[in-house]
Amino acid sequence: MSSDPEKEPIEKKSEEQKSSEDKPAAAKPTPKPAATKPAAKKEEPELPAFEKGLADKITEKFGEKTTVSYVKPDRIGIKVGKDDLHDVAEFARDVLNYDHVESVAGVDYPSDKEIEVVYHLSSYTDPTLSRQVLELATRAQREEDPIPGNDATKLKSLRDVFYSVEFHEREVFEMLGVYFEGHPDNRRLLLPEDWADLPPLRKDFRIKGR
Amino acid sequence: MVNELSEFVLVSVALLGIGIYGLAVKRNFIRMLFAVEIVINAANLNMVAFGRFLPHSGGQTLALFSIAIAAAEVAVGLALIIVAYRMYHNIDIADFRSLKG
Amino acid sequence: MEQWRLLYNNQGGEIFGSYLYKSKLQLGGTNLIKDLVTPQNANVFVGKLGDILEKAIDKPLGYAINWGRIWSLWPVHIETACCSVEFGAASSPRYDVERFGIIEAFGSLRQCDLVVVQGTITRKMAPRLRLVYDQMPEPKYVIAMGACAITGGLYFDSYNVLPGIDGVLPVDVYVPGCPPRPETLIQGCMLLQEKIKRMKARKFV
Amino acid sequence: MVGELAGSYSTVVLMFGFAVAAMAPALLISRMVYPRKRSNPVKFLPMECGQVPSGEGRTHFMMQYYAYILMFVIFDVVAIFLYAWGSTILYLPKEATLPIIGFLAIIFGAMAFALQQSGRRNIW
Amino acid sequence: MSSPTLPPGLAIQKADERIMTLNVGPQHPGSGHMRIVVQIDGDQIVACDPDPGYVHRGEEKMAEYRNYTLNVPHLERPVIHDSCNILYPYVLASEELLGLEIPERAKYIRVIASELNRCIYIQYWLAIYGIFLGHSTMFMWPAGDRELLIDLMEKMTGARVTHSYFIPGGIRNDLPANFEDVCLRQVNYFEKRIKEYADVFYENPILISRTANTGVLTRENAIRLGTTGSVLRASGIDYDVRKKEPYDVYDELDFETPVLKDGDSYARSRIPWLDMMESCRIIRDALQKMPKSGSVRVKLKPNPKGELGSVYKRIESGRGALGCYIVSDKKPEPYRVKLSVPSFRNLIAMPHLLIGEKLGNMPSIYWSLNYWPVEADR
Amino acid sequence: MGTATGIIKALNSGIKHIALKRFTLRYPEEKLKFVGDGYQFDPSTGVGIAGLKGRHMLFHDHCTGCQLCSIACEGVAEAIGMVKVPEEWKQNKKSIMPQIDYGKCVFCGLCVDACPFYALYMTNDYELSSFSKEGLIYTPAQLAVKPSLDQDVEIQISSRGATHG
Amino acid sequence: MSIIAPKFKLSEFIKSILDNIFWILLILTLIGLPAIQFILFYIEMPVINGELLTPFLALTWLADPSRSIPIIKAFMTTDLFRIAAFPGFGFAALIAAGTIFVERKMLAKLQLRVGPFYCGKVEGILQLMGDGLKLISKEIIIPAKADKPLFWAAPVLFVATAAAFVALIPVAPGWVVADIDVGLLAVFAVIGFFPVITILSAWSANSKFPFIGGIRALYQMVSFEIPLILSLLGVVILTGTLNLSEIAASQSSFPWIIFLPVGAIVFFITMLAELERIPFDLPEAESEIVAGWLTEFSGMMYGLVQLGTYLKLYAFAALFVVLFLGGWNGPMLWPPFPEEIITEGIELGPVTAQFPGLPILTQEMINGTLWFVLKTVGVIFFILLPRGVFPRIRVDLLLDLGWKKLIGLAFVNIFIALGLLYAGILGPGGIF
Amino acid sequence: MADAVFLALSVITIGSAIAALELRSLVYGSIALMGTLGGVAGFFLLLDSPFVAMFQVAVYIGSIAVLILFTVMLVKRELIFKKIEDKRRKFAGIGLMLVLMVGLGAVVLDSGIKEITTDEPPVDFREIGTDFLTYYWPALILMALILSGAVTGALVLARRVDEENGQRVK
Ligand code: SF4
Ligand code: SF4
Ligand code: SF4
Repeated sequence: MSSDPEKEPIEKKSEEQKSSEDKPAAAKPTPKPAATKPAAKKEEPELPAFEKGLADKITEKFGEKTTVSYVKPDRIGIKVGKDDLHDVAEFARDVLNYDHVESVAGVDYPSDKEIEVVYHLSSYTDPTLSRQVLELATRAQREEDPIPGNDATKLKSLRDVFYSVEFHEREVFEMLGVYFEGHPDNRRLLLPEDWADLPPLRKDFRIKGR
Repeated sequence: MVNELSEFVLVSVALLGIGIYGLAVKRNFIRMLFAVEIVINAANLNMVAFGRFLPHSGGQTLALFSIAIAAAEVAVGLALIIVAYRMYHNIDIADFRSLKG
Repeated sequence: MEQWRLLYNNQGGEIFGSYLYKSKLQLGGTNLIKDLVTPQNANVFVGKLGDILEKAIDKPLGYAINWGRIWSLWPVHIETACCSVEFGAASSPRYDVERFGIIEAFGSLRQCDLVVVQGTITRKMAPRLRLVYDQMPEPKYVIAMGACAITGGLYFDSYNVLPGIDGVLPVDVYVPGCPPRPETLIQGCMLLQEKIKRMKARKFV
Repeated sequence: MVGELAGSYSTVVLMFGFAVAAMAPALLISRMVYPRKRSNPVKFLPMECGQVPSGEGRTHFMMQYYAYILMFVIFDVVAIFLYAWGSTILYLPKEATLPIIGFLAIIFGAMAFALQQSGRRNIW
Repeated sequence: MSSPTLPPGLAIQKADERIMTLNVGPQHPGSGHMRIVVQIDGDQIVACDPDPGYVHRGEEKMAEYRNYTLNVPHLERPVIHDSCNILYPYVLASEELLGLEIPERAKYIRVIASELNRCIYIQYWLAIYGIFLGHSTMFMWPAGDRELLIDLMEKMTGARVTHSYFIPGGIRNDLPANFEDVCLRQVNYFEKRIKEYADVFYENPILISRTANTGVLTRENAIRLGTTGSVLRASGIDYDVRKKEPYDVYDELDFETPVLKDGDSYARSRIPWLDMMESCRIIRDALQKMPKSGSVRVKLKPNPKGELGSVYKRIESGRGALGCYIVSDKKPEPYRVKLSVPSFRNLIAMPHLLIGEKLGNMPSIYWSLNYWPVEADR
Repeated sequence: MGTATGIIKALNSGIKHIALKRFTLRYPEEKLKFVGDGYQFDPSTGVGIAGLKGRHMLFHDHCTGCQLCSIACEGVAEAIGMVKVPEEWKQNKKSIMPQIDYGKCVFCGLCVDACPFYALYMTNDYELSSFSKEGLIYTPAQLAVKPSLDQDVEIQISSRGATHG
Repeated sequence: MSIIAPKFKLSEFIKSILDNIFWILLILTLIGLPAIQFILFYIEMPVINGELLTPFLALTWLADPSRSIPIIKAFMTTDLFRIAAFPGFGFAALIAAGTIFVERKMLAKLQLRVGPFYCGKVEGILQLMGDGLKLISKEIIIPAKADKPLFWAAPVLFVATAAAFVALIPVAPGWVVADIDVGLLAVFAVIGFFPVITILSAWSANSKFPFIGGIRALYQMVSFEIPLILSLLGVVILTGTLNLSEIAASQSSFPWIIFLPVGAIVFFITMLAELERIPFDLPEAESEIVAGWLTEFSGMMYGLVQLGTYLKLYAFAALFVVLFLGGWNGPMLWPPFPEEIITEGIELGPVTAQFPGLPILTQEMINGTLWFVLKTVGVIFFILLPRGVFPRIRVDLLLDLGWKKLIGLAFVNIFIALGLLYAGILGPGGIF
Repeated sequence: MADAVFLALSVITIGSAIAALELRSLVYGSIALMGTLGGVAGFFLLLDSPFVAMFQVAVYIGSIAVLILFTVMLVKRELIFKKIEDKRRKFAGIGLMLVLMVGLGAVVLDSGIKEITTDEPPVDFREIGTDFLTYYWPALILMALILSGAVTGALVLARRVDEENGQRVK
């Protein structure tokens, strides 16, 4: 499987390179008959200041425990260790004013033997944050033969920090087998009651014919 | 047959007898209520019959009053049954002895 | 008293029957009833009568009843997936399936005679669909609406979708499309009417 | 003669009987005509939205509104009582309205109390 | 289902004999494609457990096996009557991953299509809302007027609802000849029609008495539960992605986003109606500002590969903010596609709103949450 | 009194609508008119031409049997299978052409986009219902038939409401 | 084992007889009737008016109007005719059927669509017949846990009660099935049966949704019965009678709705509620409780309940007409029957026919019926219209409406009537 | 004719009265009770008092029977049949009934009311109203008091008083 994770802690420099690579790639295939809008925002290579400030606040507070995976216009990606997730989330809520979770996505990385759970945080109350989405990623241990709920694939639930994760976490539990400790309602949500196979979004669950 | 008062009175007596029997034998509160209704109806029948045969409007008037009071009695009686049911989940008259302490 | 009780308990019938059967009605030395009322004779007789009756009653009555069934198809209100949007559109003022006597949004399944399987049947839904179908009164018809209901369609490789509903319900008409246009659905309903017309209403005799 | 008037009421009963006699055959014919297949025990389960039914079928009583039934029994009597008065008022002197005013006043009092009680949904 | 901070409703743990468990759905005229297990005490709902998943089709898994273009048809299926909008974040995100810049005319056409689709969605929603309230006319009128716009979409894209119109790199085909005139004509008539709904629906005293002050979602709870779209805006929070984080050309168009304060079912049902009028405005504006000619699609290489990384894009759909999160690993197929759908985000509010309400309010509250089960299940 | 006026307004609105024209398209008698002859695609510009996405139409004289349509459809619904055709064309050495199973097809038109030889288009034909699954499978010969359609009704808007006519 | 009756079981036997009774009857008629005629041919016929009554003569009687019309007339005065045909069941069922059809078409028109169209070639007029035939050939499912006798009886009783209600309605002067002194009270007595039947049928189905629907129906009917009763008291106060025919006759100069509009409105609203029509169709609210107390009814049972509902609708509309809109009163529209035909007869080709018994249907009666039907149709229109423009109301709102607002209004109406009476505007000293 | 009606009515009335008390199922018992009440209403009709008859039907079947049915369904638990009536009591009851019926019947037949017949026209129902408002008006007021008392009492009795901590009392 491909190695997105290895390069995950992208430093700012590589981020710059990446965005500078971005442009030619974007420009090349366009045949240019249409008058493309002068995308002024995307021209400057330096990082957007506001987003960087936010990311810095988190790194200041938690130091080594978190890594900033990327900072793009309106988007910040933070990687957190499994144990600090709760604290970071509380920090994001109380200090940074993020007030709800938009989505909780689980991504399976069998090559790393890990499952990543990504929380996308956003804010309704703080007008300065209305464009922002903070991506909190954390990783749980993955087992080859999962017994959902009864193996090491466990994380601490964020339900008491952000109530809105309730159903999302239920979904991640059944789709990837990540058990959320502290979640009151780790029940089946979408799949049939008699589902006995692997959690379907794991990469080793193959759908037929593929 | 219809022209004789005694026939109506006999039917009324029969109803009264059945009602008394029900009151005496049945231990279920609702059944007893049925029996009471039957007795009241026997009385009403008598009243209306006499009112018809000795032409007088009083018979019908009293029957009306009687029916109205029966309605009131049923309302209260059934409310009582509901209370008893809530308290004891049981409508056996025998168990109401326990109320006495 | 004893005999009567015998008559009506389980073996009573036998006694009663054989009493008739062995009765003393004799004519010219032969047991008339015994000879005439043999199972074969009875069958022949009933068969003849049946032929006559079928001509006289079955055809016209069957025609009338089928005619009623054709013009009064009430679909059961079971939405299984996104095709229900177009099913709704089919009863909208633009396509108005009530012209054909099809009333949508009908309350209880006990009064319905048509299951329009509106799209994807997932594994979770399949038993419920079957239960709904089972609980409907006879006669009942099934229209498979949309690619998903016919073969699984887009979701031919999905882990939670049945490859078509043939295994679950006996389908009468297939309406392809994703979702089918309401016109196609109406055409499907007309095909179903065609089919009902050709069906035997019921053998009455 | 006793029982003369009853004749005109018999037609109501006859109408009732006629409707029964006319409609019961519809059910009977239906019973003869409808197709019978090998029946499936599932079919005769109570209908519950495509779910196998569970629990008791007769437990819903909406006790929040029970008061209204109790009130109905009483006020039905009252309402029909008023007809005895309403149908004779043309033949009565005006003073005869006074008792009914008193009657209504008392009933209004009871009704106000009853409505107030039945409005308190949480005590039922 | 109860929580410490929410109003607990009638928290009854022990099974009382007055309590009846009712399955609402999956075959129920008032449930849609899901099941809600409610427990009622007389007329009051004391517990509620939504059970979605009857249309769970594994879209996210399937998306991992198809390339960026071929993902288009099945990713729009969750909300076929809002199919442009559900494709929108996916298309935006994959364009960022593939590094494409799409032509200006395509952007305008996308906005027009997406607004038309929003109206189509809301009209269908309104139609079902009418049915849920026992108002058959309010099913028929929106369902009929919706066809005016469906007719437009059909002229534009060739399909009634499943358009497969947006594609990474632009749109599939240009507008047909004299589309602008027809569009203006029908949108104007449409706007006239939806104003007719006021008398029989939105200002109908029976409807108001039935929906006002029921299922009140307070501002705090709306934020805390992370609801979105009309549910959020009905609770007094002005948040619309079109305004807050304009994508494509929304920043050049002139429109407003309606907000109401009450947070009850009535407000939640009124917001979409107001939205539709704004949509008509946007469409007219966009038709005017649109470049009259030009390319509409960037030609792609076969099997384009996305670059390494992840993208999260969101747009405002008919139901609320719709996010798409794509992880790519330099393969023609995305590594992971996650749709963060508004229906699923609003579902969480259902138990909280239903508990303590009357049974008769269940359909109206349920449907006023702007919940489309197929989308939530994906 | 607000209630009373509201109720009267609603009744009035209802009665007003009785006078409006009906919107219904009487389908089996009238059929909608569409833009063009169906969805088509121009590989040279890479942009489609608007039209209804109905049943496909295959031009046997253009099809090369290159299977690109089939490959495209594999990612969508696996509706296209390549079958041998009895006829012989010089551009089609293998004599294989697409056969479409409308029980699977979702009318997305991506196969049309994929065909580089102007051989596969879509038409305005949508009346495809059938009694059996086999009836939904269209062979190349069937696909070559141009449907004969009389579709001529459009939405008209007048002062008394929208109609089809 | 016996051949004739293997495993004889009485219940099975009776069931099979029941199943085949139709065919037995048919064979009897096909074979029996000719046989009877055959026998009749041989036996001596009675002598009437000095003529031997042969079958041929009987036929000529049928053809001769002067002879057959008195017979028809005599037949028309019998109770049977009244019950089965004209003011009774047949007439009401006809209007009920018309109502169903008109409802569907009108609702469709209001919703800008066509409605039933293809069934029966012309505008779908045979739609109802199609539905009826379908329903009659549909399986009837009795839930396993149901209380079977009650479940079977409920639909029939429902129709029968509605029919008994119809029997009380005077259609034209003298044309009423049951002319009762206390007709209005009898109406209340009959209405009182509906809640009982509803709750019994709901209980007998032993299923959740019917029971919820039944309880709702009970509450609803019960709550609206009191405003219903009270709202009619005004009319009774002013007319001093409980006889519906007299009430209708008392409105020859003006209908009561002019003086008692409040009562009329209250009665109209309660009528909608008693009929379980939108906006008060809570017992059948399909989005909440599937189909309410009708949920478990299938096939013809459902058809019967629908028939009963529409009979009830007709009866209520007619009651409204009788009480508030003047019943059959209206200007003479129908021309009188030509005098000459009665006295001189009419030339039919070579025959001159005399009509001694004519006219069967008097001018008043036809005119009255005409007005009555016109008014009833008008009222039915207004009963149907809310279905198009109102959503369903909620239980608690409904009960509040019934118990607080409507009862209050009904008392207001009573006091208006009293005031009118004591002010001398109406009543013995007034203009009436 | 009227005699036959009378006989049929007596059979219905007495039969359903017995059924009301003896049928196992309480719901059917209530239906039988409705039969009794309807039969008595029929007797009232035979006795030319239609007002009372209709009042009887409207009140007894229209409302009291509804209330009884509702309550019967509400408390329909098996507990109702927990206690089986003992045989001795039952026979004693039957004996008492027979004694009562025979005794009273004998008294009635003996007392000479057998001769009472009448040919006079029946009392018009309007006289009831007149009675109410003139001679019996104190009774009317008393009636109002009783009815108000009944509704108040029934409501107070039947309501479910909440305990302080919000727990429900069964
Ligand atoms: S056929 Fe298409 S529209 Fe219908 S359910 Fe399947 S995916 Fe949805
Ligand atoms: S339209 Fe789509 S589904 Fe149909 S054959 Fe072409 S690619 Fe396959
Ligand atoms: S139709 Fe087009 S893509 Fe398909 S095989 Fe023929 S030439 Fe190739």
